[in-house]
Amino acid sequence: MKAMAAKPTTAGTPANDDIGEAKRLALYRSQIRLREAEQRAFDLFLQNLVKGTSHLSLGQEAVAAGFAEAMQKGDLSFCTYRGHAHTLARGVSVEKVLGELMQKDNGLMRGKGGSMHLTSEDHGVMGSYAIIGAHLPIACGAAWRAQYRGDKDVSVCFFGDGTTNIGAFHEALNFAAVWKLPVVFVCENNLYMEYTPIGDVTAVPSPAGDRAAAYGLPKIVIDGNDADVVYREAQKAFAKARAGEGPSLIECLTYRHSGHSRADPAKYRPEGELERWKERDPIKIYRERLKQFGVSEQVMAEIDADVRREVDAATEACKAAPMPPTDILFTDVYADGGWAWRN
Amino acid sequence: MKAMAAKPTTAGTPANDDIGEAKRLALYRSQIRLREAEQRAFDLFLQNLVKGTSHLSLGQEAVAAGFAEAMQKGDLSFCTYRGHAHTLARGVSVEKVLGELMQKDNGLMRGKGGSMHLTSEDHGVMGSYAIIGAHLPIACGAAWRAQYRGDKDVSVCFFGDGTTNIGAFHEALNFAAVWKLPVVFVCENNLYMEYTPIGDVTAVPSPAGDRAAAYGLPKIVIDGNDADVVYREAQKAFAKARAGEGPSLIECLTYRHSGHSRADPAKYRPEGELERWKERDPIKIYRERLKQFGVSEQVMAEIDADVRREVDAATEACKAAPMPPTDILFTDVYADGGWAWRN
Amino acid sequence: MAEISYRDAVARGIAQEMARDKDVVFLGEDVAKAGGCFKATVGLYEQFGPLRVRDTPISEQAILGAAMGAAMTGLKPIAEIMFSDFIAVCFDYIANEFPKSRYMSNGQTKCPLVVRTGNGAGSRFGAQHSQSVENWCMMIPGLKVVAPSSPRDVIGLLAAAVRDPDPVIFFEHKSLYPIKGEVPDGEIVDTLGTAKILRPGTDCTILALALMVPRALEAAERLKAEHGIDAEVVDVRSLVPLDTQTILGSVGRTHRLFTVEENPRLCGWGAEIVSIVADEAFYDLDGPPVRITTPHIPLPAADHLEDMVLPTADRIVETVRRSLNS
Amino acid sequence: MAEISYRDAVARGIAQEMARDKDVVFLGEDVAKAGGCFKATVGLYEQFGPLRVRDTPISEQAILGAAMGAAMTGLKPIAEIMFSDFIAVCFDYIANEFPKSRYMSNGQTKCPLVVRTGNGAGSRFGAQHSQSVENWCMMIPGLKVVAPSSPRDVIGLLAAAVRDPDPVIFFEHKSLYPIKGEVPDGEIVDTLGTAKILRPGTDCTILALALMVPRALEAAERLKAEHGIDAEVVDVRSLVPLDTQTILGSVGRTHRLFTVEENPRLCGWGAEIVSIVADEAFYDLDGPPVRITTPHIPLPAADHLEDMVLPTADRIVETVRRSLNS
Ligand SMILES: Cc1ncc(C[n+]2csc(CCOP(=O)(O)OP(=O)(O)O)c2C)c(N)n1
Ligand SMILES: Cc1ncc(C[n+]2csc(CCOP(=O)(O)OP(=O)(O)O)c2C)c(N)n1
Ligand SMILES: [Mg+2]
Ligand SMILES: [Mg+2]
Repeated sequence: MKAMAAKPTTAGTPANDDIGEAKRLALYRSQIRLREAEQRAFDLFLQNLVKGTSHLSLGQEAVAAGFAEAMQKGDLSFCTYRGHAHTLARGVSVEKVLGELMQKDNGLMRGKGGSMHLTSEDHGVMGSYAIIGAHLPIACGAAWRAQYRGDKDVSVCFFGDGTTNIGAFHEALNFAAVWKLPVVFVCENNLYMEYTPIGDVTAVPSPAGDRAAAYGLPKIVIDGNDADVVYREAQKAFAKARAGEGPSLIECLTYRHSGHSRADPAKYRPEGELERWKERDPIKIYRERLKQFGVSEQVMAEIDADVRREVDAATEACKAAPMPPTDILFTDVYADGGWAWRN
Repeated sequence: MKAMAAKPTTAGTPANDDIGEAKRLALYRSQIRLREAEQRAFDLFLQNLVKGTSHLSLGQEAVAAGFAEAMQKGDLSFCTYRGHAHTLARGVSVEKVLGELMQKDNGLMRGKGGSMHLTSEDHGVMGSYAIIGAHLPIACGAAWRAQYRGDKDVSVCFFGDGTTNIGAFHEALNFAAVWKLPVVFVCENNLYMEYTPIGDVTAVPSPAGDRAAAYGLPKIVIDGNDADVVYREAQKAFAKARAGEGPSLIECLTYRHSGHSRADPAKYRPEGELERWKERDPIKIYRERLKQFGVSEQVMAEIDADVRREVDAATEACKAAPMPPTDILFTDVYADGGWAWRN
Repeated sequence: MAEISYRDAVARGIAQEMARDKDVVFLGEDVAKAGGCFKATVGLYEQFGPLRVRDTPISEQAILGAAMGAAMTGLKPIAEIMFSDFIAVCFDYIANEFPKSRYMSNGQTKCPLVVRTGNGAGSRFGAQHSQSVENWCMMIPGLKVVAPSSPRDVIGLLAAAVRDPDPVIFFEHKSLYPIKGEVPDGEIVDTLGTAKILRPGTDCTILALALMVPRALEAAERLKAEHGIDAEVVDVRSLVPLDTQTILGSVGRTHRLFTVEENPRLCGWGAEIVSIVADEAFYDLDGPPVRITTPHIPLPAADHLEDMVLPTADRIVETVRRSLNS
Repeated sequence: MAEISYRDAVARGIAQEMARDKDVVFLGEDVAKAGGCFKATVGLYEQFGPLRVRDTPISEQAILGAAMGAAMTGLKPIAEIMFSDFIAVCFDYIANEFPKSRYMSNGQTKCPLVVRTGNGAGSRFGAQHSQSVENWCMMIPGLKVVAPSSPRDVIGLLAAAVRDPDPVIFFEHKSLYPIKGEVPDGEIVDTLGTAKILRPGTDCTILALALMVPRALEAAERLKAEHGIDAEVVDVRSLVPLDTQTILGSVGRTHRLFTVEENPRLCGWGAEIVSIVADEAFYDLDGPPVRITTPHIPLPAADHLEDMVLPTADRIVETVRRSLNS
């Protein structure tokens, strides 16, 4: 709600374009792609083709796109069960993500992990973790490896507002700060844990921002619905990390348009809240931004159509794809490829 | 070290004596008693009569005495493995504490718990916990009961500087703040976790103080070697808790004269550190304080002698006491008094 | 008598106890205003109000720690851990605090609380939201551990757990929430530590728990109809206290033992019971005691894969038949 | 050949591996400058420097999480959890993260790390610092679990654990730290998943682990000398992978099985092995397989009480003798 008041903080003009048209179009494309893919996931769920659970981040695309576009190849993403967008934003194909949601053999993990555990190491997506807070220390470890070896990659760890209240958050932030690790913690504050407003269960107004000082870090709370704002902040944090100056904690104010998970009709929202946030839909904001910078409707429409083609093709491929074969049940428990716990 | 610089912040005169002679003598007596009892425990250890481990808080007596003297009957203490002083300060007899350290039948828990788990519910000592951080949430629960029932007691939870880096600390502080629980968290910053300086592993200079804001609480860092300072701060925090205004987090700067545990010769201290802190020995400070307020050497000597009599008698009683009988091995696993897990 | 779901039985059980005793309080994530992530606690907040039914932060250690502190000082808290897999983030309370404080304090400390948690597979949630972890608790001295298989048992055992003076871990099976069963009117209070012979039989004993109970019953019917094997089916219900009398008694009559558990293979409750029987009733046994378990692998998400790894009626029938005929 | 202590073997094993492979790094509380709370890692900081041997905050979740992240991305971390009881505060990594990531990711993720921890009783530390918790790990699919009983095995199995591409939980027994044993010069690398027959025998098989191994050996000598019973003693060494061939082979020869474990009674490794043997070697057994365990209670602090609850050579002798003569 507080974020509602905030206007986009940087309504740039072509004159002060620090981001540049190519990157802007990439940010736009990415957001559209996340939106279309997740919207499709929802449609497929309504058709009973998505199995298990799934957690959409419709409305939160600017965070995923803004960070991913600021990352370099080799940078590492650590996501949660609400990880479709972050996974897609690193370049994983829509087919592989939808395939996993539909538990088909073409899925990213061939149905073994499911929607909460999307992983694509080839794209730097080092896993999606479904135990709240668990991946923050893990991201520290990856950053430690970079520090130890002198590698220049950054580990980026995404999580929600509710996650700031669990012990692992605290341990990871202190650990990263003391060891000056190249890790960036990104809190997507979408105002709710599952169904409970974050303010009801948190001692401070900014669940991440107001905790930063406890780890010697500056308070950073940004408009998470403006991809440019996100992109710029990400760049700053990554530069700091690569320079060996340690971690950042960035709170992005945003909102999920959908329920917490597929089972949730989100009846707990106060009336009008969703509508107000939809006025600040990141895609709406970004279309206006592009217009400001002189990008034509036609260019946008072409991107939209292009994305739709990917999503449509992916949908067809997933529908046609076979179920995973049952022999994968017993593979990859251990590094030898098998599961033998005895001789 | 930082604390070294701080002079006693309140060198009162009889004119502004908010504490009063009776309480001052009680504070003195308590500190002497803790000192003598723990010193005796150390002697007994050298004689091989203390078994298992033990963690002394020689040098930290002002914290235990200051808080305990501010407590009312019914207030609850939650301690750590370094809990002898807090237990004694609530009025538990020296015999029962030494008896437990010597694992005799007259021990507080008849040798079943050992030195790390001193518990005396009759005195409001609700246990000593040996897993770092575990008792902070437990203290919240006791405070929740008080809040729910409208009881006016306060739960007081003691822990060390190193404990501020574990997850349970964070969860408990947030929980207590959100629920506005009548709980007082007391961090005894003695500059070290076991052997590692707290500054080496903590992102902020004041491990508790600099975290308070993360829970919407004021930063309170006090001289933990001055029992008057401690006593006054405790009173304030208890009043706040009883008024329904929620938790406090108080960091007390202090120093342990002994090693971390009986096994530790404390070689990791920088040269001169111990000596500098001994100049600020809480008992030395308090003797001077009493003199300022016109208490005669003779009164102090009588208290000293009195305490010594208790400690000597306790020592003899413990030496004479039998070992615990073996039939207690199988009692009090369950509330029915037994241990049957099957029929 | 009314037919209600296992899910609704949870709320009814809690309500029965909260109405009876105002020391019973309830806390957990999203349990109050939202009625719980599985909708198993709908209505409690409205009925008992915000002081007794409380939403918490995502802080499982604080939830269990707070429950313990409240229990030590006079309340009888019920704490929800949403998915039993999350016991791993607050395991210190389960393993080191709840079960040891009374003993360490030589009987001074009490800990009458209940931890309710959604256990088990079948929802295609993947490896971190589908585990059966009752053995994580059974192996810890000082706890009590219960896992009901029917709406009636949910109410009766939950009431018994709340009234019990010791810490009880109460495993609700997520895949049983929608199933329905007959429940008598009025107060229901059962007894911890009692197994139930659900189907008497003479040829072998099949022990099962929670979701495995209906599968064992189905298997027994098919064993009889298709193979003429008359299996006795025992719902273990309570792992601690364990009703070894009923179990040993049954094996003493049937001379063959099969356990059906959802736990992964190693160190499950099946291993414990088989070991007890092998030791104490060795000469009663006419053949090897056999455990039917989930294989020792993490759980896959995909529906047909998940279905393949849990013990099924088919697998029970096949295992028993083959074992008895060999 | 030199005689060194189990304690010094730990440092030597770590040093051997760190010298070999610069991807091996080591972290934990007070492990670096102070050389560890049990002085088992003295000298490593001096030898390998502050980048490879690191002191951490009291943050067990951060320690294990960091180890995992480093392992996933190319290092081979060794993490110390000071007392194995503290596994309870970081159990999520043990139960839900380390062992499941490779499977859930369909083989993309690796996790080659070692968690070393001080396990077991005998130091009069009381209920929260004395437990044997190898079963907390054995029951989780996807881990490997090792517990050496001698200085030589400490080095060899630690080296094997570090070189192993999977997460290994390495239980050092606190009461064994001072004991000494012969250790060959030069590199020592053993093999995970191999049990060792330490004393061949014909009348029964006694399986033991860690501190129980010397007790089982002493019992076997006394059984022979005092009762003419010739017991085979097997050091299980590795719970996962489990060397069932050696175990079943031994029982196949001796026809009687005893397990000696420090775990509390329920769901220990003894239960698992007894269940395997009862199922797969039922007709080899001439009498009931018997578990000798610590009773299912929290551990008391007092020395003579603690001594009474752990299995002793006396108790092993008595149990075996009575069981074989009955
Ligand atoms: C340890 C743990 N506790 C509880 C849950 C159940 N849970 C899943 S998502 C969620 C809410 C998380 O809220 P937040 O961090 O704000 O992320 P969001 O879902 O809003 O993206 C909860 C409580 C969990 N997965 N893990
Ligand atoms: C979860 C856990 N981790 C580690 C330990 C081992 N340990 C015991 S005391 C201690 C140091 C605690 O430091 P601090 O909180 O400053 O308290 P102090 O001992 O200085 O009073 C440590 C690491 C423990 N008991 N529990
Ligand atoms: Mg949220
Ligand atoms: Mg300290």
